[in-house]
Amino acid sequence: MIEILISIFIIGGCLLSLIGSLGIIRLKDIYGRMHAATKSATLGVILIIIGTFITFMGRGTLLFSLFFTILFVFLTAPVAAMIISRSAHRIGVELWENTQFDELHDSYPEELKPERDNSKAEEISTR
Amino acid sequence: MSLTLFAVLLPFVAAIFIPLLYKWLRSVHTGWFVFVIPLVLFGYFLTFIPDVMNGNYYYHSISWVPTLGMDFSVFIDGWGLLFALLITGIGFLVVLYSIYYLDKKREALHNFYVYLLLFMGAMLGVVLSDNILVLYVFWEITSLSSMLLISYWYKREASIEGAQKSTLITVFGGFTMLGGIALLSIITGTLSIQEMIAQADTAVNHPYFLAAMILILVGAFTKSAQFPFHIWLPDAMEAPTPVSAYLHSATMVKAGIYLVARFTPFFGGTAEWFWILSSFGLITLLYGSLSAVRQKDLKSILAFSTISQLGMIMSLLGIGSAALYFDVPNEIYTGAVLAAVFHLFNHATFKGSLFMAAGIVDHETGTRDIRKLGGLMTIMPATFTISVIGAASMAGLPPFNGFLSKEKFFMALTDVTEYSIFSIESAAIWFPIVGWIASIFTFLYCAIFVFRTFGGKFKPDNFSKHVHEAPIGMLISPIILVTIVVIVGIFPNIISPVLLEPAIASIMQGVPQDHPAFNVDIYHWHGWELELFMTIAVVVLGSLLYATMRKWENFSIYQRERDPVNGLYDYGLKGLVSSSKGVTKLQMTGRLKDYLSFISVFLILLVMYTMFKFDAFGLNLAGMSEITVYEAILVLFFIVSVLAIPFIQQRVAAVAVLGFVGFYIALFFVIFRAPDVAMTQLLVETVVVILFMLAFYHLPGLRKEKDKPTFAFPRVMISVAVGITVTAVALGANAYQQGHDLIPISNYQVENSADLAGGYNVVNVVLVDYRGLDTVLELLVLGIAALAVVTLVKLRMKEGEDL
Amino acid sequence: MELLMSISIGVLFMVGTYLLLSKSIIRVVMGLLLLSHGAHLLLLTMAGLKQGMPALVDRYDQAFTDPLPQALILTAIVISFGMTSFSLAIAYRTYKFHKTDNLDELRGSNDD
Amino acid sequence: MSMKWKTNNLLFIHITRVTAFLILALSIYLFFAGHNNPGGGFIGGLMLATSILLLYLTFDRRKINKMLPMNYANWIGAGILISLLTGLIGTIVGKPYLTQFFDYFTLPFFGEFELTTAVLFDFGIYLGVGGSALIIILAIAEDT
Amino acid sequence: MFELVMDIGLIILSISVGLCLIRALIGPTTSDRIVALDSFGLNLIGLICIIMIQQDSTAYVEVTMIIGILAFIGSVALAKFLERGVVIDRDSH
Amino acid sequence: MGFQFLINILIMLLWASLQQSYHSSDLLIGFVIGAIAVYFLRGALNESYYMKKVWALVKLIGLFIKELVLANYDMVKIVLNPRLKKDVKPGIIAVPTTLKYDWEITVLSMLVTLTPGTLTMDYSLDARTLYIHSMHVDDRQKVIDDITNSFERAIREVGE
Amino acid sequence: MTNLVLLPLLIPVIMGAVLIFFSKNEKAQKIISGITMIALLIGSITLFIAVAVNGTLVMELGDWQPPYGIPLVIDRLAAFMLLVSAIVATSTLFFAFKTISPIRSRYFFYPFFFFLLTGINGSFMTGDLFNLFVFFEVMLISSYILMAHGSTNFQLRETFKYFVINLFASMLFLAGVAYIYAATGTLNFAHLGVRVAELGQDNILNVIAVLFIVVFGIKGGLFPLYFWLPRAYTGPPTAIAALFGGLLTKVGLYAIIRMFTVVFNHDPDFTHTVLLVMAAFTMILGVLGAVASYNYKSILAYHCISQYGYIMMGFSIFSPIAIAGAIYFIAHHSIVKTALFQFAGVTEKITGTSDLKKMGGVISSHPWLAWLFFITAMSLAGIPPLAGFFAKYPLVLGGLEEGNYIVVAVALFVGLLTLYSMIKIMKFVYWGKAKHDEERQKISVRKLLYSVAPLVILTVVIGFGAEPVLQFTTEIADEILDPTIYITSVLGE
Ligand code: NA
Ligand code: NA
Repeated sequence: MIEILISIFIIGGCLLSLIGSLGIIRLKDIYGRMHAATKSATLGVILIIIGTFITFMGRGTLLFSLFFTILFVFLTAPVAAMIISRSAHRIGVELWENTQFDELHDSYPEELKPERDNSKAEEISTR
Repeated sequence: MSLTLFAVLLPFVAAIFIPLLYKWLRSVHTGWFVFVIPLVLFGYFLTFIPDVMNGNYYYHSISWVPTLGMDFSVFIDGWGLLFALLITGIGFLVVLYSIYYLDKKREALHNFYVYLLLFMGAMLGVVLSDNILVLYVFWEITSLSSMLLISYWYKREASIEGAQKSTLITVFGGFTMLGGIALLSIITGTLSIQEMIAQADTAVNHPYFLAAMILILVGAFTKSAQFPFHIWLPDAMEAPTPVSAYLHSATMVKAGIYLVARFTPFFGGTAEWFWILSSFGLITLLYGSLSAVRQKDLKSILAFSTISQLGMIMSLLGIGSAALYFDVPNEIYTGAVLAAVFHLFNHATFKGSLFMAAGIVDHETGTRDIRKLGGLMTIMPATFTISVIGAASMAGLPPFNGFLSKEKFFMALTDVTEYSIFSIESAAIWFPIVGWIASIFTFLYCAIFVFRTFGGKFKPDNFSKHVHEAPIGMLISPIILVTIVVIVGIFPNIISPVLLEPAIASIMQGVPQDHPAFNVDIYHWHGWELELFMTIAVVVLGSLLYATMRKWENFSIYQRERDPVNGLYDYGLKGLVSSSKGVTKLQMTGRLKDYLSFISVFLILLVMYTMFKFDAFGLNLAGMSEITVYEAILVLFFIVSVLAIPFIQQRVAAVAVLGFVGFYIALFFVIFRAPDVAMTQLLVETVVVILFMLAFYHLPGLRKEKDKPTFAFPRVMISVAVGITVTAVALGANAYQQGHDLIPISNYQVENSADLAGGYNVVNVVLVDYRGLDTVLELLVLGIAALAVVTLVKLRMKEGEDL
Repeated sequence: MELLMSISIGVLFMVGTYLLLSKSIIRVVMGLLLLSHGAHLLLLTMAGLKQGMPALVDRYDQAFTDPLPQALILTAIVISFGMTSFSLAIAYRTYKFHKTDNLDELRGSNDD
Repeated sequence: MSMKWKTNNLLFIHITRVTAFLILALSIYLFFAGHNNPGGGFIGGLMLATSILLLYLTFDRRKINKMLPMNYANWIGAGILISLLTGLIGTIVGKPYLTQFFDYFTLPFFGEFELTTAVLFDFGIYLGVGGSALIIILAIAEDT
Repeated sequence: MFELVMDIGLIILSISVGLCLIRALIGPTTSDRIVALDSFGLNLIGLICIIMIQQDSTAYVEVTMIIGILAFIGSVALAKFLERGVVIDRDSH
Repeated sequence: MGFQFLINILIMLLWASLQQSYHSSDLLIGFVIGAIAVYFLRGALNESYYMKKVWALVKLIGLFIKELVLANYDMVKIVLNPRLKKDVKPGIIAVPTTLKYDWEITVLSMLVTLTPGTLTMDYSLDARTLYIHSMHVDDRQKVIDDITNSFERAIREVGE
Repeated sequence: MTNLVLLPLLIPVIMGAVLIFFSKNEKAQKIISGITMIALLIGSITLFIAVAVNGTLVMELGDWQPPYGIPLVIDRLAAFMLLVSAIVATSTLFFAFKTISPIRSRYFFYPFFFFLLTGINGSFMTGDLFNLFVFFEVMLISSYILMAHGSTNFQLRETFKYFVINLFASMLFLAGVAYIYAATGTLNFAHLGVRVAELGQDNILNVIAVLFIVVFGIKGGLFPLYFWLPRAYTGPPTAIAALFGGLLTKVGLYAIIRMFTVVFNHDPDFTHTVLLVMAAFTMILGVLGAVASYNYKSILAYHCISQYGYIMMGFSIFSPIAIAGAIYFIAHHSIVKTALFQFAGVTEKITGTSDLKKMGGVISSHPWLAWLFFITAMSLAGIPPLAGFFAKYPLVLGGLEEGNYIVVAVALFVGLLTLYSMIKIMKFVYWGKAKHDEERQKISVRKLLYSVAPLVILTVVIGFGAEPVLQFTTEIADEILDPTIYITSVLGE
């Protein structure tokens, strides 16, 4: 019985992780991929950890420290998402053509507004 | 230490004090202190004569480097004593001469006399050592001191070049000889020359015998300036004249002769020994005399003359060695040896005096160029007289000692035609012909030497200084020498029982001492024998050539002073340097990738060759752990990511992928049950990624790589081969492991970790306990690296800011 | 599994060597990094893979995996870390003063 | 830098304040755990460096240098010395160098615990590795 | 059965990891690669958890924590470098 | 001070959980280590925080978990959607917030990121405007309202 | 008694670490370094005597019986090497005191120096293969930074190459450790010796053996693996170049000697022939580089290579006399090459260059320098009765005894070329007309010669007094040719 529960958690988590990765592949711009990475992968890993916790609980070990992994993931995922996407935006990584509007770009000071060109994205900042 | 040993070392000991004496007693010419030493030694060695005359020898030995069989042993027999007397006798004369020759104010006398004493001691060591390796030690010191003396005026280009050339050639010979010595010691199991000689009968059959002979001879030939090694000697004339007189005519150049004679009992009696010595000797004789004629420099004439005379002695030793072929020798064969020994002595006297005369001319006129000289007969009568006597003796004219030995020489050459050994028949006729032609030219250059210098008109404009006769001090030594020339010329038998007979006895060892062949009785009149006609013909033809000199002295061959063999040396040296440059440039390209390519190719070839040779390939799939599906997927992607790295053109991207690779590896560590390693890997990998980023601040972006087409393919091939090699050896080692059930040492560590080390994490226990040293050292490495980074980043010095 | 790992190690050595033969300083440094990965994995692989539990000897009463290579790898990793740091520092300093990261231009004259 | 981005790093700063401490605690834990569980001086030391690195990443050098005015070079020296000198304990009692000692003690309230020289040894490693990693990072970072 | 589920989970995650890798390789921008790396870290945690179950060993708990932290720090450092050209600022920004 | 205390407790728990033993001794050691850590790094903490409304927090967490699950459902829909181009219309919008404290904004931006369709990308310099990337910006105002109505309110409750 | 073993290891490493704390105080660093160095010298001498009298000393670190822990093993060979190391290092340190700029001491020059020494000494002492790797790394990382210390363009460029090549070698070393652990399950030299003997040295074991030839060959500067060496040795401060030239590369050679006596001694027909061929090429190509070069230090560096060839030749001939010669050669070369590099430095101070073509006539302004150089150079060229001769002759003799004619011929020819390039230096630098100006002619270098003169005296002394040294190296040769001695002293009966 408990094994079924664990299996659900684990497989669910795995599938979510897979969805996240698929999103990273399928979605058309970095910002969309960022969504996939932060949401699906995060929940995916949390589910797996819970499954693991239960497993070891069943075997007689209370692995509370696993929850610290969850804590770390929770704390860091949004920060990473923010910093990565912000940096991408600032160096001019292209937005998907479907993107409706870009108010962040509008807020940039004129002299710093990047040209949106993937091929030049890395060079801009490091020159 | 016995007195004899000390006698050999005395010059060295004295040499230590010379600089001090020079410094403290500037007002006295340092030469006076030096003078005493050879004089005392000469006297000392004279005391050995009675004993040695009676066929005894003196031997004393102390152990020096027994591990190598080196004993510092003094062995004095007739042959050695003759040399010891020459060295010390000519030695004090030369020092005396030098006192007047070298100005005490202008010259660095402390250097000069240190070198000279160094040489003297070394030369004594060469001729008195029974241990061949010790002999070799002294032998090389003579080369070295010769170099120092030639380069004495080190600011002159020619001196330096001459020093270099003489050293290279003589030390080349020396090193070759060292090989021969090693072979001799292998053949005979001893380093004592006398013990070797005792084994001569059996040694001749040893496979190394011939090789040892040739190697030893190369040493002797270079030292004694035999063709084609002779070229160093004329250039050595850059040394101050006392040196030329001493080293480069009387003593050092005869070290080769000494050695050949010393080894005659060992090598003699074989066809090779006979042929090599006699043919090289005769060629040198002829070549030297022909070359001497062309020279315009007094000392050069004498140098080539020395070469020629050394060749003559060498050929005589060769011819004489035939005596040892027979169990019972007869006079025919030993006569040559007598001629050799006698001429050796004579040459030392007349050539010494001639060099001193040439030095006087040089000293007083400032030049040695015979084209500038002339008419000095009246201005320098004493010098003239010395020169005439010396030259006449050298030319083989009676009643001087040179005549006697030259006669003996002719006799030996004509005797060869009667030999019937060593398949000599067809060649024998060349021996007297060559000797005779050479003698004609000898006569000729002697004439040139005397008459071009002292005859003709005196041309004061040619000289930078006022020309007058030398001071008496400078004349004493040459006068003593020509006196000997004359006395021995008239009364040869004064020296023959005293010096010559014991010497010949040493060379002809194994031949019964009371044999009539040893009765050295030198007399002037042999009757109207062939030798006398040859001498007369020499005088006639020589005079004729000198008389017609104006006719042929414009021939281009006569004009060319420089010995063509030098071309070989120059070409060789130039070729050496340029080919060295070529070879070095080829490998030391300065390109890291070349170096790594060479290293990798070597690695691949060597390892793969060994794999094939020892059939070390192996693949034991059964013994391996299973592969699960997900692992296969992981490995597949891992390989893809690694393979992708070279293709990435953006540096941050490349580092990101490197991070992937690092994290993958951490995952592998987890899969393979290494949690500590996995954690370390993760931490390190992250910090490394950050370090890359930090460094990128300073670094440029990646550029697309374009190898030259010639390198692109090898690069791939080398890389692939390295990969294959590593994998192949890994699989081989794994299969080997499966095949041998060895218990690894870690079993013990696992079993005892908890009980003996109080830790349950065996990896950590291994780190801090079993292998604590590794761990603290690894910290040390990291710490040094950290300090190194700080240093690299913060310290920047200019080239040459300190040493 | 040893087979797969051996191949992976070969690939790491291959690509590492390939990068070492590059003209670009930074690629060389990356090559070194890959080589060190290869060497570390090799240490582990050669001891035999997946035989027993992690060597934490209080928890299980069964076979343990060989801890010695793991300790060696740990040491090697830390050393490699130091070396990589050094290589980065010297790489960028070299670039900075020579104004080039092209190793072909860093040959030096022949007689210095 | 040519770019003059003004940035509000609110989220990052707040999260760092929490995580840096957690990492530091984790580092200490891993150090102590090492003898019986995965961890040890190296890992702990690197974690220590990581936690301080995170501070540097989030804030700036001036601020952190002021907050943690450390001479990391001395950490290295001290770390090496501690490890090396711990090894000498053995030689005093006639055992070979680097012999480690351990014993189990029981204290009221704390229960049974283990005292071992290996921990002291490992502490040297901890300190040295932490100092080394930091000094490397900071040296390159400061070269601007 | 339970074993099989775990195996399937591992396979799914391996593929997931592979997808991240593909994104890292094809880019096109470095930012994409960083996203992939970040996500890769999370997947790795999942993988290790399942491996823990499979090996029946709790030895890797700390590993998962460390990955959580380090993937974060790595991604942030990369992103910060992209954005500002430096990883550690000299002064406040 | 409370914030520091929170961290201290967190560290203590971390310690204990790592030890996998929850005896008083472990908690004590954990607490001491936490205290040391906090003391050591106290310079980085210059704000104080008083924990008040645990219940509000629980509610916030509940809301968050709900949103997180929804977010993933949303993500699955997007990722598996064969007609991405037609159905997904992303954009970056500026969302002003009325929250006062920095920590509140911090939490808000975290929650935004972890919940459906939205991702915090940047702040304005005063941090009172969030720039949010949303996968569905058909109705810009609705996105803003969702955030202000649900999260902001829940956070404010915890904060007051 | 056994604690003596620790001295050559702990003195430099502890004091090196202590010196880190004094990085801002140059004077304190010098005082501490000087005292440390002398203590190390005394320690090494004491240890040497102890080992010479009592035989091999073994310390089982951590009280773990071999092969489970790491043993420090000082047999005669190791004690000898340690003594040579201390002598050379002492001379260089005191030379460094007078030559290096004070700013260097702020950047850990002295700690690096002692850490380098730690690595070198440790490599001589360790009885464990992996520990040898670690000591190598200690030595190498110190050498990298000392080589680059000061960061001139030249240094950075050449250090980078040196670094990469050596790191490549280190990775191969690790690979070798991995393979050998797979094949034998142990890392302890003595235990490896036992196991290889049991297993029979063929198949993969020979492959591993040649892999180690490559690894140590790179570190030891053998053909065709030495490319990093010549320029790397010309860039760093003179004191360091001297230490490198005298000592550093010997460690690689030592490792070969250790490895191929204790462990891989069962198939010398194969392994030692490989080494012999490499040695021959090393000798000749090294000396050709010297012939081609016109840079003082560079000539010396190239000679290092050819001399390593000699040492390897002696070892790979594998007869007692040749090995005794090779070990004598190590001592000889260490002393002589250290001195020569210092002469190069002193000469550079006078002339301001190390380009031969820009120098001349130094003998007239600095006769003592020239004479000391001359003696040393002649020793290098193997002119008797200086040490070089006694190093060379056993190789020649041994080589001929074993029938290796070609390599003996090469050795003798290379000796001649060595002489040639020493005369070249004499010719260009010391003889001829002075090219350095009046001011430079007045530079006093007397103080600089104080640290090198003892080395010159030593090369004379161990030449004239070759017997005790040769006797000792013969004992060493006998000892290492019978690996059971080493094995039983480590593992017990
Ligand atoms: Na040489
Ligand atoms: Na030589």
